[in-house]
Amino acid sequence: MTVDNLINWFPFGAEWPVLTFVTAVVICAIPTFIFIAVYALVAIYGELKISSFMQDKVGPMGQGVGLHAAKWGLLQPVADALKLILKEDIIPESADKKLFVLAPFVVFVGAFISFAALPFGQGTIIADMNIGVFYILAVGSLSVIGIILAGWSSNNKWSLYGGMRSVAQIISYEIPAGLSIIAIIMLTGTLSMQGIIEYQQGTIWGILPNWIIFNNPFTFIAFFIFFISGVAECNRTPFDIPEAESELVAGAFTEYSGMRYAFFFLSEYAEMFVVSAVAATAFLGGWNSPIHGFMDGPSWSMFWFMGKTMFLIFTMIWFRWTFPRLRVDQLMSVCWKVFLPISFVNIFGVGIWNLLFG
Amino acid sequence: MGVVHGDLMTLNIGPQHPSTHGVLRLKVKTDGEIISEVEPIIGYLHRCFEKHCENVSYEQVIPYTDRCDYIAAMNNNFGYAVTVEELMEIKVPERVEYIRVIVAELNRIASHLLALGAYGLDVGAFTPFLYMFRDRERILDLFETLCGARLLYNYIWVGGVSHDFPKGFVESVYSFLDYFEPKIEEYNELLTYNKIFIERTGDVGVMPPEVAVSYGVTGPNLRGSGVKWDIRKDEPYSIYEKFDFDIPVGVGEMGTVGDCWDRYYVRMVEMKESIKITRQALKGIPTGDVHQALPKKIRPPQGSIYKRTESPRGDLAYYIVSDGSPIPYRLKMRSPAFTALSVLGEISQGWMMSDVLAILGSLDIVLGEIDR
Amino acid sequence: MSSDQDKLIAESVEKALQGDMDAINNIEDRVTRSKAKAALVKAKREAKAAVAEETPRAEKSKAEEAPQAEQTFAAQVAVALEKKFPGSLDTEDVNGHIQMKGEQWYEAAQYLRDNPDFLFDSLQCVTGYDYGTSEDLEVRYNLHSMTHHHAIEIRIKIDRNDSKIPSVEQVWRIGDWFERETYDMYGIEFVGHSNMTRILCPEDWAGWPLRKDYETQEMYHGIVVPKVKDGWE
Amino acid sequence: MYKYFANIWETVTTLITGMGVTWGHMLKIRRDNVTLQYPEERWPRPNRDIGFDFDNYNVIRSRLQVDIDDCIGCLKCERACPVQCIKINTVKAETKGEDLPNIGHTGITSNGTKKALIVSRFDIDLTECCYCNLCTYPCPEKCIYMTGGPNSHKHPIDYEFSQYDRNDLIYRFAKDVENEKMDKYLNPKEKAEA
Repeated sequence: MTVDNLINWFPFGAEWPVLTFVTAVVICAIPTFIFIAVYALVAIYGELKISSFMQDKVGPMGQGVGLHAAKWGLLQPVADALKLILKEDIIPESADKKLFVLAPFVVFVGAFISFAALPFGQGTIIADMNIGVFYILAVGSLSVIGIILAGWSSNNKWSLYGGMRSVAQIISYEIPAGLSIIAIIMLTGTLSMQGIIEYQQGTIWGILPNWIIFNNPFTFIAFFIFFISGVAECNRTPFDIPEAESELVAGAFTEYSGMRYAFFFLSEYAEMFVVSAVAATAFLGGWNSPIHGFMDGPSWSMFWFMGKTMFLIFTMIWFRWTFPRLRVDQLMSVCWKVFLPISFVNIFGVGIWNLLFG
Repeated sequence: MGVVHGDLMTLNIGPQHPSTHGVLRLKVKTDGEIISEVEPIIGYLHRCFEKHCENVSYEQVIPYTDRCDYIAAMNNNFGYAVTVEELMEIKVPERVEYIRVIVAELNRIASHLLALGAYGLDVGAFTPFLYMFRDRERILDLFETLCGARLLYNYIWVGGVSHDFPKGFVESVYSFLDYFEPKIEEYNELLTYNKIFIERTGDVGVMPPEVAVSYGVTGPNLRGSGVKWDIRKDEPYSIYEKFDFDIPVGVGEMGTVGDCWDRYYVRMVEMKESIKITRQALKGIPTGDVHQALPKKIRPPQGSIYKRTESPRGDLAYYIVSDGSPIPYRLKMRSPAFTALSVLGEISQGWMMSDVLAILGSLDIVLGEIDR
Repeated sequence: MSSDQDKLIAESVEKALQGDMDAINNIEDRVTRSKAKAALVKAKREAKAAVAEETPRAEKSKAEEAPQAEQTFAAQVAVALEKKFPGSLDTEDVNGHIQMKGEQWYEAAQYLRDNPDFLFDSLQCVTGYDYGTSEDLEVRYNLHSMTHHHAIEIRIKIDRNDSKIPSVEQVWRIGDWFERETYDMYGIEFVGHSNMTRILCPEDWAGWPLRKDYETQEMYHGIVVPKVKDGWE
Repeated sequence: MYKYFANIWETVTTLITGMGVTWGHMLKIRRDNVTLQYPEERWPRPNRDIGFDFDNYNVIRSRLQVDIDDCIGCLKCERACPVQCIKINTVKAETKGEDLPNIGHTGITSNGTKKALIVSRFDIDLTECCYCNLCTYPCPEKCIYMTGGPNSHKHPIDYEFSQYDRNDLIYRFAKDVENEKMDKYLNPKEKAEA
């Protein structure tokens, strides 16, 4: 299902082009939003449970009456979300009100519109653009604006610190992420998400799936660079310096509460999904089955895509509950002194490899 | 090209802040991320400990000492009891001495576990904190069977202890030690040798030995700077001279001597030494009546005494002046965390925002003891 | 019950007097046990009266011996101080501690820290002390040497109404906070201190809490300071 | 250059070691779990590896409880309290060890001591109590104690006694006698004259 198909399907497409376009977009946007919301609940529940298990506890186990009625605390994220929605919306007296209100939505929009180009399954994509990867990388950095708006408009020193750190961090990590993707594009020769996945069908020597991560040693390294840069772009531990709860209280989001905070929360999880989805698409074969010919085809494609994405999200959660946090300057030196040179070597290496064995 | 000097921003870390370990306020002047001046402002937790002591009798002071350093209340009780006993020239039974050493060393482990765990939290690692709390909880369980309380014990009394060990306590302690010893390896794997942790703490907040001594810093912080000074060894009180144990000192394994990592690691090794002491004490514990030497009425003769003991945070000293009445005329507590915090302004200049909190965490302060 | 109890008490006291304390300790009921112990004390008191005279003497002689070993060191320091700073000692009598005058304290502190014989590089504790409601104040310094592992206590008396003493903040850096604390509690002003402000109490607190003539404020920032709890007297 | 790669190698290996630790704990959660589901499960639970049986307790700290029938009004606990949270008022009884049913006074304690005083007020302010246990040691009749643990045969454990109002935390143990009755007993002659 793509937007293009929808537009063609409408009978009055020719007379009302604008109306048709808007209708088609809204029809796609609403399920996407619902998907993000439901996924966020699942991911929050997963984070609660996984973190608890890693820490020798069992996490939410609501057994009483009311909102915690579900077994194993299944409704805990719902209760959390309800609590956030019902909370009083506080805007600080000295905040820049317009920007303060705007910021969470800017952050969320950045994550939200990335979903338009994610290939959920064989043929299931909202808009199969010919510049898909490029588009996602571009709109993904929109959230920077939102975070610095939040940091600035809160009129709070901690928020300002968080905002500034976040900008420096996200902009820096865009570069190794982008360079790693370039290495992929050199192989696939297309920017389209579906095109990249289709390149990865088949097997290598009949054993390994023909995923780009296994294509050559350089792409193998590129995957890790891309994924770790992605973690940094999501502001997750060990790169959570914009939030850094033990240093900056809650960083850029210190002054936010209730619904607005929920939006930041939502967009953090949405961004995690986007990063994991792009990593799964570009390196792990997207919706391709790991074993060629086994559970293959359009009906299974969504399962494989979600499975791979969720595995990467799990890894992010795993990181978070294992590692300490880096310091600001160390974060930068990891990016500029380690990831960037290796990314350049990767591009060079992929090119040579392609020439010799491609 | 000249250096651009902008205005400095004043930032208040605290009194409500996630990692100030209590109610501490740090008035910080920052130039961007760089800290140019730190001034700790204390007193938010001041409860007039010394004034209280001038109004209650000697045995009633003990619950108040619990509440000074609430993380290591046994050691506080111990120090106070030893001081008053020396003033009154009481000789306590052998068994009491052993019991005191066992509980004090267990509490030292508990206190270090909290310090290390909270330090992990300060640099952003959440899980080690909970692992260490899990094990600390077992020590608190032991103390609960021993004296009913989990945190503020009022266990070590002048001239004895409040209760003898309950049935099966020695075996419980043995089984705890057997359980706990391998866990230290786990902490090391998870946190100590984690490269990110080393990056955050190695070479950060270096405290040279001269500075440490001049600021009166004691305990693991001083030993982290490479000075081998431990009252249990150098000025033994109770029966510490009977036990065989080492004093770990910082050697700068991950950077310079006296950095945060050294201070952290000294505590880690000290837990092993405490286990060693506890095992020896459990082996040699004699039988006897723990209430035998309890004085009927605590009325020390006229005079004054200054006695130091080694609490998990350093030299814990009581200065007691007695006028012969059952109420102390003057009681001053020299708290190790007080001196440790005073050095913060000196060693955190020029470091970054995040480092200041890492340094603060490595000093292992307890605000209850600083403000008293 | 009480007849049983009396019998038990009488039996165990008799046994205890012969040296078997367990007889009393084994009584399970705590009340009976405490009664038995009280009876034992009564019985023992007479027996002890004769013996008691001898023991304190032995203790006293012991107590005298112990300080003497320390006295030699304190006296050494006192002699050295008197030689270097004539007239700096308040009393010649050295009894485990040195009583000094305030005037030359800063120089003396530097001397104590730097002299290779003493090397008191660590200021352990600064204690304020009040002799009574209308008597002198005193500051007591506990010094310690990390090199020689020896310690000394120095006391300096000051007039209550003009409580000034040289600051040793520059000699031992910890003096900074210790002196602020003493100032906070006793109102003793340390001349030469860079930041002589209250440290534990709020800036605008009235009075010096640890002086013996301190009286609690009636009100603090509009909050009544409660003396006695409501309905508790 | 060697140092650069050695550094990266060290980082990767130590991080993976750390991840291995948390992974192991995650898989063994059923065995390793140390938490309890608090309102449903409570702490000393015999079939869990943590905690202890009541029998193993030496002493317990929880809410203070007074068996007022045994109290002889000796004020030892009030004097022992370091925070002055106990308040006792007594009245001299006319005859030692006599029961006074009209004000609910028992003359003889369960240990057989004859009471010379009537306890007209026995208040403990548990907002101030520091649970130091100092008041329970001097009691000659063992009538002030902490609930639960070794004392559970006298009173079951009670450590959750939160209230909405501070005043509800002042526990009044003395017999709840109407003032008139007490007055009548205290000065019957004056009453009669009036």
